[in-house]
Amino acid sequence: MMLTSVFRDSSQVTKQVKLIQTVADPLADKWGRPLQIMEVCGGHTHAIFKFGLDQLIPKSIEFIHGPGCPVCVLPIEAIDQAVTIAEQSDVIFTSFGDPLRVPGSKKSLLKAKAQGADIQVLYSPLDAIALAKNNPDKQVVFFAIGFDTTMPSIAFSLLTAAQQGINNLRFLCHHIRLMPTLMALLAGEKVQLDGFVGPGHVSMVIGAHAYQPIAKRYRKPLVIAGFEPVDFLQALYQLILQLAQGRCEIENAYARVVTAEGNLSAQQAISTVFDDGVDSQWRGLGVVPGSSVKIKECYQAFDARQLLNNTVLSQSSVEIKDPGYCNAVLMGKLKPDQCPLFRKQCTPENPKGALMVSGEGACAAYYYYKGT
Amino acid sequence: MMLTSVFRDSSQVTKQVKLIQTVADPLADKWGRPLQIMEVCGGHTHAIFKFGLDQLIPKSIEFIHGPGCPVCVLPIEAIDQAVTIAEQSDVIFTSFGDPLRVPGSKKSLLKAKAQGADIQVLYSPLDAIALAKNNPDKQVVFFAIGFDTTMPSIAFSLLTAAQQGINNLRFLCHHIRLMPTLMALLAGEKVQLDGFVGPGHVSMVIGAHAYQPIAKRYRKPLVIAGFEPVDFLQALYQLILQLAQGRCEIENAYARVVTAEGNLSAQQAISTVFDDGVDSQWRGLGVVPGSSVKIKECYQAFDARQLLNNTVLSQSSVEIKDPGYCNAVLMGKLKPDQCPLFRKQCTPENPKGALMVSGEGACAAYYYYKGT
Amino acid sequence: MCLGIPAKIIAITDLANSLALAETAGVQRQVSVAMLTLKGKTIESLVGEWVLLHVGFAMALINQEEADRALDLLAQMDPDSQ
Amino acid sequence: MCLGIPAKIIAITDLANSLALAETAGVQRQVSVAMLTLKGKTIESLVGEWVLLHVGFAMALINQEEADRALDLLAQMDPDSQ
Amino acid sequence: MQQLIDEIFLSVFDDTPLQSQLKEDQAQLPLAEFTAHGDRLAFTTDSFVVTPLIFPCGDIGKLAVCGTVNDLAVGGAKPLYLSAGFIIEEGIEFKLLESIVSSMAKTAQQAGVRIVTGDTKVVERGMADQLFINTSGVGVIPSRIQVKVSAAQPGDKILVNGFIGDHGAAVMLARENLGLYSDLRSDCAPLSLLIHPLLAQCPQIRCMRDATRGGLGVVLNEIAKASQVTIELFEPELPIRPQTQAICEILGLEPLFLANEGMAAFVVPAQQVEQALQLMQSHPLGQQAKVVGQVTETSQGMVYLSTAYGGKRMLETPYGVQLPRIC
Amino acid sequence: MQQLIDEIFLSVFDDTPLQSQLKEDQAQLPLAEFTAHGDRLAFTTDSFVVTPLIFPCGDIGKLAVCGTVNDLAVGGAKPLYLSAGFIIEEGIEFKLLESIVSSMAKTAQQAGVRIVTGDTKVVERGMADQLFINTSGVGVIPSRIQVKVSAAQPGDKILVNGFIGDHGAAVMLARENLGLYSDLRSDCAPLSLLIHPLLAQCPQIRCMRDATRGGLGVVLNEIAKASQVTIELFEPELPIRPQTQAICEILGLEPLFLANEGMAAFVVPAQQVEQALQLMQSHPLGQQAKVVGQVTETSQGMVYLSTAYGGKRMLETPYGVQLPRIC
Ligand code: SF4
Ligand code: SF4
Ligand SMILES: [Mg+2]
Ligand SMILES: [Mg+2]
Ligand SMILES: [Mg+2]
Ligand SMILES: [Mg+2]
Ligand SMILES: [Mg+2]
Ligand SMILES: [Mg+2]
Ligand SMILES: [Mg+2]
Ligand SMILES: [Mg+2]
Ligand SMILES: [Mg+2]
Ligand SMILES: [Mg+2]
Repeated sequence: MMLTSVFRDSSQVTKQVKLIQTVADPLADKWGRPLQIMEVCGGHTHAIFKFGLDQLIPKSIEFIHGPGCPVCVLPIEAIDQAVTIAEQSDVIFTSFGDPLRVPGSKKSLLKAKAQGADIQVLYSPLDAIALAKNNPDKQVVFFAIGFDTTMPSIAFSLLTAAQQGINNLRFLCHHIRLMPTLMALLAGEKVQLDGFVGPGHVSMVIGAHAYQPIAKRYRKPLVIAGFEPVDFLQALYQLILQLAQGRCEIENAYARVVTAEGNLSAQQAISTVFDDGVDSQWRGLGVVPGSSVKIKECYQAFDARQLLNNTVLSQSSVEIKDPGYCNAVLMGKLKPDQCPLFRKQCTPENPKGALMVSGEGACAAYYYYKGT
Repeated sequence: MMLTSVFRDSSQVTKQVKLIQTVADPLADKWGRPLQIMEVCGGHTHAIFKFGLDQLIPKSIEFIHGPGCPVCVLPIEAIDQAVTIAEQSDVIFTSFGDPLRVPGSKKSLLKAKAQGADIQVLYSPLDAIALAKNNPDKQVVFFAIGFDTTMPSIAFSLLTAAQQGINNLRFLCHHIRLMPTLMALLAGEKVQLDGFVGPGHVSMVIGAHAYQPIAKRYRKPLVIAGFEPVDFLQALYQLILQLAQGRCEIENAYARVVTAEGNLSAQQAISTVFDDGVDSQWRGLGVVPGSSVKIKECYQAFDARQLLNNTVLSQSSVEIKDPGYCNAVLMGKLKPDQCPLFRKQCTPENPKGALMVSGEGACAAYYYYKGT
Repeated sequence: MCLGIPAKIIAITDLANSLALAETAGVQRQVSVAMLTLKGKTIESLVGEWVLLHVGFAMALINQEEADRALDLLAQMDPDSQ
Repeated sequence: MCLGIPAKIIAITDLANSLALAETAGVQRQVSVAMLTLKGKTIESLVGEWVLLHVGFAMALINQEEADRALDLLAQMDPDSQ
Repeated sequence: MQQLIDEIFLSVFDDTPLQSQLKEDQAQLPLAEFTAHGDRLAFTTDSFVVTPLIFPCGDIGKLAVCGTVNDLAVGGAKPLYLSAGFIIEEGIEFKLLESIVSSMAKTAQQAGVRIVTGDTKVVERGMADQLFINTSGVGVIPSRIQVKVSAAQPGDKILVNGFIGDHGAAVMLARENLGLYSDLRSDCAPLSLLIHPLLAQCPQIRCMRDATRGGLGVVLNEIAKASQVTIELFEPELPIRPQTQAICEILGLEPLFLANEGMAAFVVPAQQVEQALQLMQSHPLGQQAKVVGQVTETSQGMVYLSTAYGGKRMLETPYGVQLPRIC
Repeated sequence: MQQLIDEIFLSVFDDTPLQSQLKEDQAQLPLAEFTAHGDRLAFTTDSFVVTPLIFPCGDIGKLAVCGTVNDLAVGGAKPLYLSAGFIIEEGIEFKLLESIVSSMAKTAQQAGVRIVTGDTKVVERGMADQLFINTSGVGVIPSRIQVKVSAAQPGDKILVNGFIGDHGAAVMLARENLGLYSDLRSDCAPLSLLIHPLLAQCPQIRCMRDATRGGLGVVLNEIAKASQVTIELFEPELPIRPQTQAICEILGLEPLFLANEGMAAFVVPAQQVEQALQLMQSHPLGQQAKVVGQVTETSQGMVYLSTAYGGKRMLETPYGVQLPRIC
């Protein structure tokens, strides 16, 4: 991976860490507190721990792990819907691997599979189209989750199915949009933070320009970062520099992939298929206005919720509350390992909260990578 | 089995063998040839070898093993129909164990089962009714074979299903009637025989009186026998006595089970459900006029042939001919072990002819019980 | 052909549908007695009777008198006196 | 979130449906290039280009000039001169 | 799933050395323990796939221990150690698994063997029939013992230690939708308990074989062919329970081809028959022991039955499994 | 079916003693052969349930032989004899079965072990996933060899003999509908061929473990916990093929938790590391051998990685199998 290895170079990393320290330490000194940086994206949380960057970055910088894991925030109700559909005898239920372990109110998809439901892990929604063609007497359902990065692929696959007259493929969509989620976070004003490391792959779709309200309205700088150590540190350095220089801008430190306007075809696929601005309740976040989408009226035939017609998911059963700690972690008030449930009642095998659910969750990252 | 053991008493057997010899030997001497006795029923063929009676009965008596195995004579087409239906995905195909190994033109039912068809062995057609009730979204098909003994149970089960409004149970009927088969045998006049040991359990249904045409029209004596050694030998003794005394009557040596008129309810069940007198082609026998039945028009909903609607079983595929030897064995012209294919090309694992197919067949009995 | 086995009716399990429990040497099964010719007897009176079973149906009442008669006949036969 | 991986387009497999074969370090998969912004280029001309893959779709052309620029920038940075 | 399973196995085997051995990829067993008892290692394996998992008087766990213990014992070996390999269908009830594993532990204890190495694999739902168990076993054969399947000689007697066909009949009734019920129970038992004292007294026993799949009929055919002799069975002497007999008559089966799991055929030289019979009959696993046949002559290898009436019939190995039939 | 199967097995194993042993219910093996080589019997079992049955550069048959040979070898034993238990789904293609069985025979020959006892069971269609194989194995451990999983000590080095994760990645690509293709091949191999000469020269090796299910990460955690030590892995030193690395990045997997079938972890005292490394690298199965870590201190038992950048991260045993993910 020619393009990757140069962005993993360790001498480069050493240099960058030194640069960051040179800027951050005096600034934190001046402010009398560490700089509070939110890495929005679970992928960055993961990279920080996987590459051991947490131990390299000066103490003058503190990370607040953002809400950027679409699996962690998936509401219990979404899993219950998925299980209900997957257990229908004529359904082949397909999904990315990520949500399979997430507990529903009764069971996870993995448990449903163990009990006999036909659940298959796919790498791409394109493969669900092929599966539907090869199984004309089955209903194929694809569990569509993910941020703005994944939505275009789902939308495009749905449009392809429509074009090809495939009538046995449906999508169960629980997408979450990044910008409304960030805006809600900032609007809540509960979080003390100085700036953002912006998510590289969401940005590839929505474009760097999309973040302007963050800088304009909330006066927070944001630098878009790739996922290699050198990428991340470069963005962090640029962010710290902005703070030191009192600037507040949207910068793009991942320009080889991210453009200002983003991927226009992808944006168009989204707006063709989905109605925008749906309020939605997320695990650990609560109701976030306008944070989700739904399939447009004209594509209702492809909405898997139709298969839930007569199923009333009992309200009481979905009333499983997150412990309050998760929210505190999301707001930067607690580190994962400061949560009293962490590694005790709450483990990846038996997660009590959203952030332990997926490998991308901040608590799971602490669990696997930080040790006792 | 209080009622059975006394009819297996070995001192009784010894006495009976002696009695038979006393009558048979002089008679054969007089005629200058052994007495040719046909035991019609495969159950008797089986008993003769199982109890080793073949070695006790004097050489002055020769058995001709009759056509009395409904599995052996089952045409290849019947198996092909069964396989075709069993392989339909919504069918639970049920059957007595007997026909499962019988080769069709492409495969046996056992092979179809190995390839994934849902085929279940039942002891009673009553159990097929229960199965149909418990599997309302499946078509349950019962493979109905057998002589007059079995037909009433099939007819009664069909009537029960009709009464109870069960609409997912069907019968694939390939019944063979005894009397038309015997009459055809006698009409052909190819068989040199002196008298019949009559089948006990068919007689229980049709009654002893049903055999009168054999005595009247064809001048052959017949004695109905049970299946225990003492039963069989008693009947044989009575038959030899008739021959010695020049009588030609229908006698009943199994009167604890068989009456003159037979089981009238059973006969009525048959005539309610089945149309009589259907010509049919049997393996090893050829076309036997009036030897079969078909489900009456008004019960067509229960006829599994409906499931064959659009399936044309290719004629060429069912044109697998029996080797001529089987017919010669059936006509008493060859003993099974005189057939050149016996135990060489023709074995229970790979039967070349009808009589090797079922454990009741004469060739299979020789194979298993007589050794090399 | 046509395996048949003697069994004793030990209980009536479903009068309406003529189902009974039959036993042979400690082996039991529910069978139909609907096709037995009862000659005026009630189904309940079958309990204790021996029947001849085939594929789950009682196809004949076993006639004990006829059985005894056959055994008597056998006892009287003497090959040495013939 | 949103795993993405650079891959090189090595062949167009289905022009009508914008499907191409992409390779990363000897691992290949058929991907859709339908959502790439081609800026006047033909799909055929993608062969040899690097793209960023997500769930079977090429979501961005990787801009080699920008990559080089970033690397140059890094090379120029010197913590000791700051 | 894997973790829960490991817990079950550890909790049940905790009085055996499995716990510590499980940490290693292999059990390590002092060879001195083997050489103290004999000069040959006996080594055998069997997989168990019985349906249903629990049947009258036994379960797949008991069966898996007995089956391998018996295959060692009939070779004249003192069974010492077993391995246990589990293939588990995802979604099996843990209570069921637990009871089966604890039945294994109990049976192993009874049989005086230790389960020292194991493996569990979980396969997806629909990819196995609930549970399969493989056991392999090692034991040691005393120097003076030389039993082998090819050692039968004319004049030898054939003994069995118990009723014929009970296991096969009981499992068939538990498995199939035949609507038949009886109080018949599997004879599943560790025969080493019987064979060990027997061999001590009658070391000249020619050969033994547990009459599992295929039943006594197949086992005797194997002995006859391996030894190149003819075996005669006395049909009236065959110990068959009335229930087993009745099931066979109802379904048209041959009891000699039904499986047994606690019954073996013993080929014993004539001069030791009395002693062997007495020893067997005085043991709980041999109370029904009987002389059921004899080796009559050298031949290509065949088995026949002498009937009660002085007739004979051959006992050929049947083709395929027995199916219930109506004619 | 059974008969056809028996024919396959006999025809394929006919240059091994299985033919004659198959007549018996157990293999009988002279104990003298064991005592000539050592003082402990090693005994192990594994069931193999891999899907698909044939994968790049291997199949379930080769795997079943290598897996058990390797579990004996990592105990320091010379593998001698194997058992083979087959559970076969009715309707399997005979050609497939034949090729798998002949692959077993070939692998056994390469590994210098003999398959001496076996069992086949056929289950109904839908009751198994084509074919499962259990192999158990016995071998002998030389007196001077004392490897055990609890023997790692601070100062010891961790070596591996080859690339990490190839088997797991290759099988995942062959199994799942992921649409990914590569020329990656399973590393499946009988490690006894490497370990035997290695132990002869470096008998002080503390412990070895083949990094099968759970991969190197799990195996090292087991060693760390059993030995109550901390193990440090040098991340930049881990030998990972670019294809394996790419598959892991595409699917969000950790190569340290992918299965291997011809790669083991070796814990070697510092003073023997050079010699061990040279020996391994000069052997075909150890060409990629590397020192990948060290035992740093006594502890409750933990494993961490030192990253290329001087950071550390813990390597915890993951919960459940790894699933391909998008985020
Ligand atoms: S440890 Fe569990 S309960 Fe605590 S914050 Fe993390 S996810 Fe929530
Ligand atoms: S041996 Fe075979 S071919 Fe010959 S008569 Fe008998 S069934 Fe027919
Ligand atoms: Mg065995
Ligand atoms: Mg065995
Ligand atoms: Mg055995
Ligand atoms: Mg194992
Ligand atoms: Mg199952
Ligand atoms: Mg093992
Ligand atoms: Mg192993
Ligand atoms: Mg191992
Ligand atoms: Mg076996
Ligand atoms: Mg399968």
